[in-house]
Amino acid sequence: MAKTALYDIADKNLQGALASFLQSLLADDNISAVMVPMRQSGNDTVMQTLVTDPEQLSAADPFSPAFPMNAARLVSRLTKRSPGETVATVLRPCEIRAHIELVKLKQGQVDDIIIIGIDCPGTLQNNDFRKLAGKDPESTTDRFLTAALDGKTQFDEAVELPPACKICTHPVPEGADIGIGIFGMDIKKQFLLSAGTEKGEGLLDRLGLNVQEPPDGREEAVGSIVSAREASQGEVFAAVHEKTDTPEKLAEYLSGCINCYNCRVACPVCYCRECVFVTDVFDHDPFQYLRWAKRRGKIRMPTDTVFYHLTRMAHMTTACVGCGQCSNACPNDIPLAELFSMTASHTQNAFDYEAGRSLEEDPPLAVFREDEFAEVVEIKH
Amino acid sequence: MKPKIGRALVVGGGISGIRAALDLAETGYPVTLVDRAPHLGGVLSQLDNQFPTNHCGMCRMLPLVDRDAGAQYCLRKGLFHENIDIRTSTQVVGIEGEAGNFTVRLKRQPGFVDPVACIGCGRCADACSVSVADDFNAGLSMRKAIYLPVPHMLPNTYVIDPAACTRCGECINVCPTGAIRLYREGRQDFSVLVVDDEYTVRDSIKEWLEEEGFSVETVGSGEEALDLIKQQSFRMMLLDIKMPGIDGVEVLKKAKDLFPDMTVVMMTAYATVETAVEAMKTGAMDYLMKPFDPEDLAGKVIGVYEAEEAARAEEIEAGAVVFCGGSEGYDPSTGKNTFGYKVFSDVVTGLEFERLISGTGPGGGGALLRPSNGEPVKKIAWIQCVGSRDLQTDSDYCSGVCCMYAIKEAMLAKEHGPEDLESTIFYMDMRTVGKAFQRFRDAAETDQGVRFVRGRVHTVYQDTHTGKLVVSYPGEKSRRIEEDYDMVVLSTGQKPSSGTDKLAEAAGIELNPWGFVRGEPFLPAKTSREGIFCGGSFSGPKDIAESVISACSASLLASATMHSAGKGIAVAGDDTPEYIDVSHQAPKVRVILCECGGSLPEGIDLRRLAAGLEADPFVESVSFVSRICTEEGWESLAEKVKTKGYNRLLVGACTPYAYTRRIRELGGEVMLDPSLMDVCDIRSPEFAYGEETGGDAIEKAMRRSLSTGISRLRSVDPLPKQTVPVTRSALVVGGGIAGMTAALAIAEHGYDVHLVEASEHPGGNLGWLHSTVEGNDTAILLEDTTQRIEKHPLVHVHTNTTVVSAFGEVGNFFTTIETADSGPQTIQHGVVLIATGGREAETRSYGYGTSDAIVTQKELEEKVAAKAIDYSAIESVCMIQCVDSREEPRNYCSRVCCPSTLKHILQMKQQNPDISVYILYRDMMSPGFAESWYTEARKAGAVFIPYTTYAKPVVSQGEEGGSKVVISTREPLLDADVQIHADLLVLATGIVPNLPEELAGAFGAECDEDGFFREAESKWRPVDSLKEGVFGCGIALGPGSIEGSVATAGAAAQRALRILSKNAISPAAVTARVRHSLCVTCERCIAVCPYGARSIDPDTNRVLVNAVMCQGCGNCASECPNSASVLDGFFDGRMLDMIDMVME
Amino acid sequence: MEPAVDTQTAAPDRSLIKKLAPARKQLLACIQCGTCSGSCPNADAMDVSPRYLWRLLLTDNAEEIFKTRTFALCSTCYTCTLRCPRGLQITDAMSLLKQVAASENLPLYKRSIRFYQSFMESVRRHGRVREMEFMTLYFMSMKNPVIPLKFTPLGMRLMAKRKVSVEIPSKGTQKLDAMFRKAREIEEQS
Amino acid sequence: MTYIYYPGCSLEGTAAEYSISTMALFETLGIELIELDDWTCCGATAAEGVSHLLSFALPARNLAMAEKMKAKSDILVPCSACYLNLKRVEQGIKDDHSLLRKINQVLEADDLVLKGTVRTRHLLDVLVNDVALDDIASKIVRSLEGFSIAPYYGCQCLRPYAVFDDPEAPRSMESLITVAGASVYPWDMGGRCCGASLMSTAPEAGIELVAALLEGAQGADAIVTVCPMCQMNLEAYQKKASKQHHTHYEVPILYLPQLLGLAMGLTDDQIRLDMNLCVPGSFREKLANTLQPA
Repeated sequence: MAKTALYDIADKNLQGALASFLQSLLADDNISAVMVPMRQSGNDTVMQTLVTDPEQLSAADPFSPAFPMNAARLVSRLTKRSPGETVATVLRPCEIRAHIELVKLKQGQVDDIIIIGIDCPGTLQNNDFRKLAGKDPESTTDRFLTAALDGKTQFDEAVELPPACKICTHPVPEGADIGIGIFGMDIKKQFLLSAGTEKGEGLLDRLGLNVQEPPDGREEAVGSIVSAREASQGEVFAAVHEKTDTPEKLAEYLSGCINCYNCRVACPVCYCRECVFVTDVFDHDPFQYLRWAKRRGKIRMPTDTVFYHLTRMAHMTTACVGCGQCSNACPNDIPLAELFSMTASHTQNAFDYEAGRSLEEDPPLAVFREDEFAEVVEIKH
Repeated sequence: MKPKIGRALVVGGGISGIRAALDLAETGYPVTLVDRAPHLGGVLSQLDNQFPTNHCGMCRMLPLVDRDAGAQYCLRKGLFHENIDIRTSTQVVGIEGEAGNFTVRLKRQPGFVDPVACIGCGRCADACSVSVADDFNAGLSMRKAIYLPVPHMLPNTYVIDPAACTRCGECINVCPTGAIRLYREGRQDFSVLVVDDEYTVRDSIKEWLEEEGFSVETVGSGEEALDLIKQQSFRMMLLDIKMPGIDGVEVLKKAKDLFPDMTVVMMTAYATVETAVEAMKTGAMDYLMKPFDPEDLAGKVIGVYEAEEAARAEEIEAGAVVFCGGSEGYDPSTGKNTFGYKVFSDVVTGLEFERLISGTGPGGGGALLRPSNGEPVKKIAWIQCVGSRDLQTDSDYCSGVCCMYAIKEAMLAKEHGPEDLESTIFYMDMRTVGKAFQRFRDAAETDQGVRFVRGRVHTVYQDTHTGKLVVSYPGEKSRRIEEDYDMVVLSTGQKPSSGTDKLAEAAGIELNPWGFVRGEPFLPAKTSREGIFCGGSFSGPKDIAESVISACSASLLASATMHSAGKGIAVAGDDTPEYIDVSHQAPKVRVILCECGGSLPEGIDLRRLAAGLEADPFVESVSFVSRICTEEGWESLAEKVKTKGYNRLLVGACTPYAYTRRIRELGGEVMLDPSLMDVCDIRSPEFAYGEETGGDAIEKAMRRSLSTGISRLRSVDPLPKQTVPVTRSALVVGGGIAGMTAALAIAEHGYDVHLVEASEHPGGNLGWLHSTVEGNDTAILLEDTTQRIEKHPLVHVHTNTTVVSAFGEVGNFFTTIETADSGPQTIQHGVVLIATGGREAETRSYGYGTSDAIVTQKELEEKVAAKAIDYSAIESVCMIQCVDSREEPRNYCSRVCCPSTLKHILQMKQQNPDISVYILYRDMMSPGFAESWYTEARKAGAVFIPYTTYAKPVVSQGEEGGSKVVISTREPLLDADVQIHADLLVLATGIVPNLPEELAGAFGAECDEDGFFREAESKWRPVDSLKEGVFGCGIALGPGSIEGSVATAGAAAQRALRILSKNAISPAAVTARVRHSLCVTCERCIAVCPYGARSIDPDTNRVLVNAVMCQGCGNCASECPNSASVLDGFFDGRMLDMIDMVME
Repeated sequence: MEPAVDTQTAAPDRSLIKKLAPARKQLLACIQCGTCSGSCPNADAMDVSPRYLWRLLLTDNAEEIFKTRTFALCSTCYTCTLRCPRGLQITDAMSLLKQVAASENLPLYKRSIRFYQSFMESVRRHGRVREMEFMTLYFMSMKNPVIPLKFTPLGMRLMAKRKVSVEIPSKGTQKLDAMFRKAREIEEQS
Repeated sequence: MTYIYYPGCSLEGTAAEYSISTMALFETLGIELIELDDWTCCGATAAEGVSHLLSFALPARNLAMAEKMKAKSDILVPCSACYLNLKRVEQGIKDDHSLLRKINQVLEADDLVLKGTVRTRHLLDVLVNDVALDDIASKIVRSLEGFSIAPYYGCQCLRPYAVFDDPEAPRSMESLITVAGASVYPWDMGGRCCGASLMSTAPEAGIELVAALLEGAQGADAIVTVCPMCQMNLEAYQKKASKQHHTHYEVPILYLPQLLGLAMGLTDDQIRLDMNLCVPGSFREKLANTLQPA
């Protein structure tokens, strides 16, 4: 059983309590900076911010439903080479898991960071977040949390959780050094701190917090969230499968694609420096387009769109953590997150692998096992 | 590469012959490889699965350095190397001259099908009306009289089985290239005399032979026969042995005196078989056993006729000869056949079993079905030692391979049969003598549920009611148990290859008592004749790994012979032709198409095809040659490429792999990089036309193939390759017999060798060993070897020295060694051989240390040598085998202990015949000819009692004050406890390796789980590490005998010489590289590279590729998501282009 | 449990072991494979199998050997000899055991010994065997009134075919007596 | 051709029909058989059990007698047990001079000396290897077509000395059966032991072996054999074997000369089928129906 502590919330002010918790981290001798989502001054956006001045942390808003990008890419930037100092990073479960994938791909490491994970009730797509914020951006987080913790997925007439979050079965930060728990908690009174690693336990000890068991209802609360999401995951996958189970249907599903590659930019685990689709390989000769058109009588422009998505599936569905940023980034609202999550669940199941689960598990395509996929290579064992 | 002066002849194209030929070819010698069969591959062409992977893997023997010298093609399909000249259907009939200067006479068997003209279309076989049992499928399926000897061989040309062919001529009519010719016309001139006192016999023979077109005379007595041959000339005589008056043997003698060239075949009944065999010594070619059927008889006569017609002996010069004639499977129907082989169709040999489950086998599907009724096999048994360890079949030796293949087959049976298949192996001793063998066996038992039953099965019969095979064997208390099986597999052993005696006579080499070629003591690859060597199972039963090792070691000796005869010195310099640089030119492809002598199917318009191709802006021109496969055709092609105006060449023909070497030569002539030249298949039977048939479809497929070829050539980027210079010296770590042997072998080829030995003197375990079970004196070997080491100017011995650190790669290693007195020193070398050996394992088992009467084998050996043990004063000795061995954690057989035990028994019994000797063993491991010493030890009166790991012997002190120890064990045959009061208890503790993990790691090699050198592949690359340039030999590789160590040392030296014989190694055309601008150093390419050719440079943070080590497999390129890692010649763009062309 | 074989105390009867030496020598190269036991048509009727018997022989268990009737059941069909992978003269070894049993006059083998002796007695007397006479001799020597009854039906059938005639044992001509005596003389010397 | 004929004790008694038919057969073939003067018992299997030396000396006496008649001759033996005993001496003295010496010491008592010049030949060996098949064929007057005959060789003419046939899978009788017009009954038990020597000492075991053979020959019209022990054993214990196996075995066991004699049209007196213990009515009927002139 992981070591847990309860953090008291003064004046029913969750954000204030979180800020003071984060300040206490900055006060720790080992921690030089905290990276946390913060309300940006001058507008209502919330963005990850690297903070060294404890005073600035009052604007920290880790539970904001804003999710402009998957922060794993930022952590990778901080840790690709050792910064020499330790940073505490506040991350959602899907961000942590994406980072673990990047570490396996040598795009970062975990030695120089403390991962503070949060229970994630879900996020909103950029437009929806702005809608929900509306005229009262100050209370967005409170309004969101109140409804979300009540099990709601609809927040306003036109605002609901995106499919990626509705089907996410990882609401609790499993790989974090310290998790901040709000499921099954009275967030007017206390949030839960649980150490998931030795590093986290050491930190809890240094912070001088009383070790306390989580309240009885927590486990049940988490369980019911997960089972609800599993149920909707099944429905969504079935629906997507129906829509994409032939090459023609798949092409139709992706027909809105314009090769903007926003999805791959937004994808936390698409880690190539330069995607093969922007290299000379796809820089076709002009006569080539005409040749194709001649052969079939017509050719959709831009070309290579389905090929692009298939390639991306081949390259990254074993690492996909289902964060939904691909859908968030798509200018033409192609429901990519559902498609990629479904494919990922197949590829990962096939290798008995789960993206982000453990640093100990090597990426499936980097491992050769003689006895796997016997049915593919037609060897019976 | 410039050929050296000496040519090597390799006889036999099985696995050993291929290995030897490749070794010599890779070292730079031109090689002539002959095989009497119409194809290469030997028995392995019939075996699909090899343990321990249960796959094939033969391709792992392909050249790894200078890969482009050979085609990278499945070795079971064909061997293509520019230094190897292959002659099939050819036999050696004589060798004259001496080592370094042999003249070898080769005789080619008649070929009725011209292999050059045959395009393998198969129309002949369709037309042939004869159907006979197919040898390839061990007689389990049928084939035509004109057939493909191995269905998957390339190039695959048809051959005619003269014994089965009726000479109807149908095949000649349908052959599109006129490749078939028969000799029927000449048969009238071939006169045969039939001599038999029984009218019915001679008359029917006359009738049969006249039907075949021969002219036949008959006489009824020897007297008449002798009269007639003086009046009339006969080419052949069929002669009955038992006749009133002058009998056959007398006639034979007289006839041979008069006409020595006349072929005589004796005819005999069972009672006079021995006489017939005797008659063969007098000059009869063969004998036929009565009653015979017309086909056998006609086949024999036709065979003689055709051999005489077509055999033309040809002479070639060879510096050295390597015989790899292989062995033959024992035929159980020849002996007493108590297993009902060929009587019950569900009784098969191991080979037949493998054919049954093969995808190319008689069933085709590979499911395990009963031949008798096609039902699935649910219960199957293997019977071991059929034709092995059996004096009744003249085999007082162990075939060494059957135990492992039976286990493998039992596991394969599980794959090919139903889930709940029950399999049983009946054995005497499971001889799991190799490194990983015991674990393989254990896995078969525990994971796969294979049942192992100790007991020799003597009879298999069929239950007439159920059709099941009944196997009876001695069970508990030796009671007979009978069990029903659906199939019984006979694990047939190895016998000397037929004709070994004749070949040995022709070559002037001696055979051993078992009919195999006799090897020199400690050097089995060396025959009794200087300059002639022997690899593989020609010198005794061997498995694949042993065959490969012995072939390597034989090729080393051949190389040394040629070298010392002054024929190996030509140094391969920088002889790569200066190709024209075309990198800045726009691609211009010249296309030349073969018209196949006008035999293309109807509806194909080559001109139309050419016009279509010429529309491509990258095509320079399209022209035609009538038949490229003929010499004229090739010359015409060579003429067409002489005119300038192009920078890429595409040839459309059949069997592209066959042209690899010629294309390279052509490239040298016109100074065009061969990578800019390609041959495209538009004709072979393998060439896929698609589902449609008819000229249109074929023409379309041809266009597709050619367009693909054009786009492939178009995007070839002929970048110059960096060669890797080679430091032409070797480091040998370990100065035991293996290290010394390897060092000498390399030095004798003219290269510097540093021999590093940790102790004060070289010699290793030979320091305490005194003799072998064969009675060979190890002291002489040690003294001889150390003297040669000391005297050789190129061997630099560093004693009291250890390796401190090392880095580098093939061609250039830098190793720091430290000598006790003189401090560190860094040596640069091109290759490294690890020969760190092993030592006797220590033990605390069986009361060791509690009594002076308990000693290890080594202590016994030393005490005997020091005369500290007097056998005459000893009443009783007990020996325990497998102490702490063959069970976890040391779960391997140490190989040497059982032969040592046999040696000790014979020594004791010789000195004191009354001494009682008890050996407690699990499985006596005396593979090969060592079996005969096991027989001797038993004859000497030693009592062998088996024990199991579940009930090990217990050792206790004897009576108070007495010097005896008491060993209690269970005697399983009597099912009773036994107490042995022994004056001496000898423990066989086995061998542990001396190889520190760090030492192996320093050179980039690895240790296996038991601490031995991890070989790249246990069967096909048994002395290499995965990292090129690092080799293991001797006990460092695994436990083995002195002979084994010498053989692996030779093999490792040979592997090293491939590299040392070059100034520089040039990488192959196809290797991988990294486009650093795209690379994010995720290092997945490093993880997936099977050859360790990739590393990350910590300074620049870049992924580096060693082009020489890279084998161009493409794993890295397919792993890399954004093609930062690419395989030259396989860029994404090019591949997409080609796919596009194929899809057109 | 007492060990069945103890190299210290086994086989007190050294003389018996000595007599067995020729048989033991025949079997030294035995590899205990069991082919003999499996090939033997009579193995099922034997109390221990031939392999077991040879194991007893090779471990010097003379007493145990003569507790079994295995060798007495050997019908000298030579199948084991034919099949033995070591080429051992197994049938000869069986005969050697029969001879030792006979010379020791071991009661267990009374039936076979008497049978053979009766047969030889008939030969000694007449030079040829007179079947009825020797059977009568045999039955008399067995002193078992039941045995002859078992053979009566066959005897009756044979007599009906006039293949055998009823004869009372008589002192006869002692035809081969000289040879028999000479043989015994020579064998006793060696 | 002339052979010295050694009938052996059985052929004087229980196997008289074997001797009678053998002599008739050879007479028909024009081959002379001269009975060995004053022949004595070969020792059978009993001598070995009583005296090792006598087991050699008894057959040796007969060889010595034959040498006395004609130094270089072939001695024809129809009985397999006699054949083996005689053969054993012939082979044994080849390279064991001490054995020969001992044998001669014993023979001295009967004023005989053995040199080892005669050859022991089994009846079957002679028929197959000395007599031309053509000659036999020429004497066949009644084809036994329709008869399926199981050739049974027994042990001792095959083992341990493989002189004229394969000891595991004998086939030498087959050409003789076919030349008589009959077909060869396909079975693989021709060389199996019939257990004759167990009949007096361990009858239950012996009956088992007999039963196995009779079971195997179900479907054959007759078993043909060349050994008097086998013949008697197989025919005399058919009832007992039937009882032990709860079935009914009834198959005639013919001697090879009897079979050939039938095909050669020899008289009842020359064949003496009446002396066989088991000739079922059905067999006789079939004989009567199929014995047409060839």
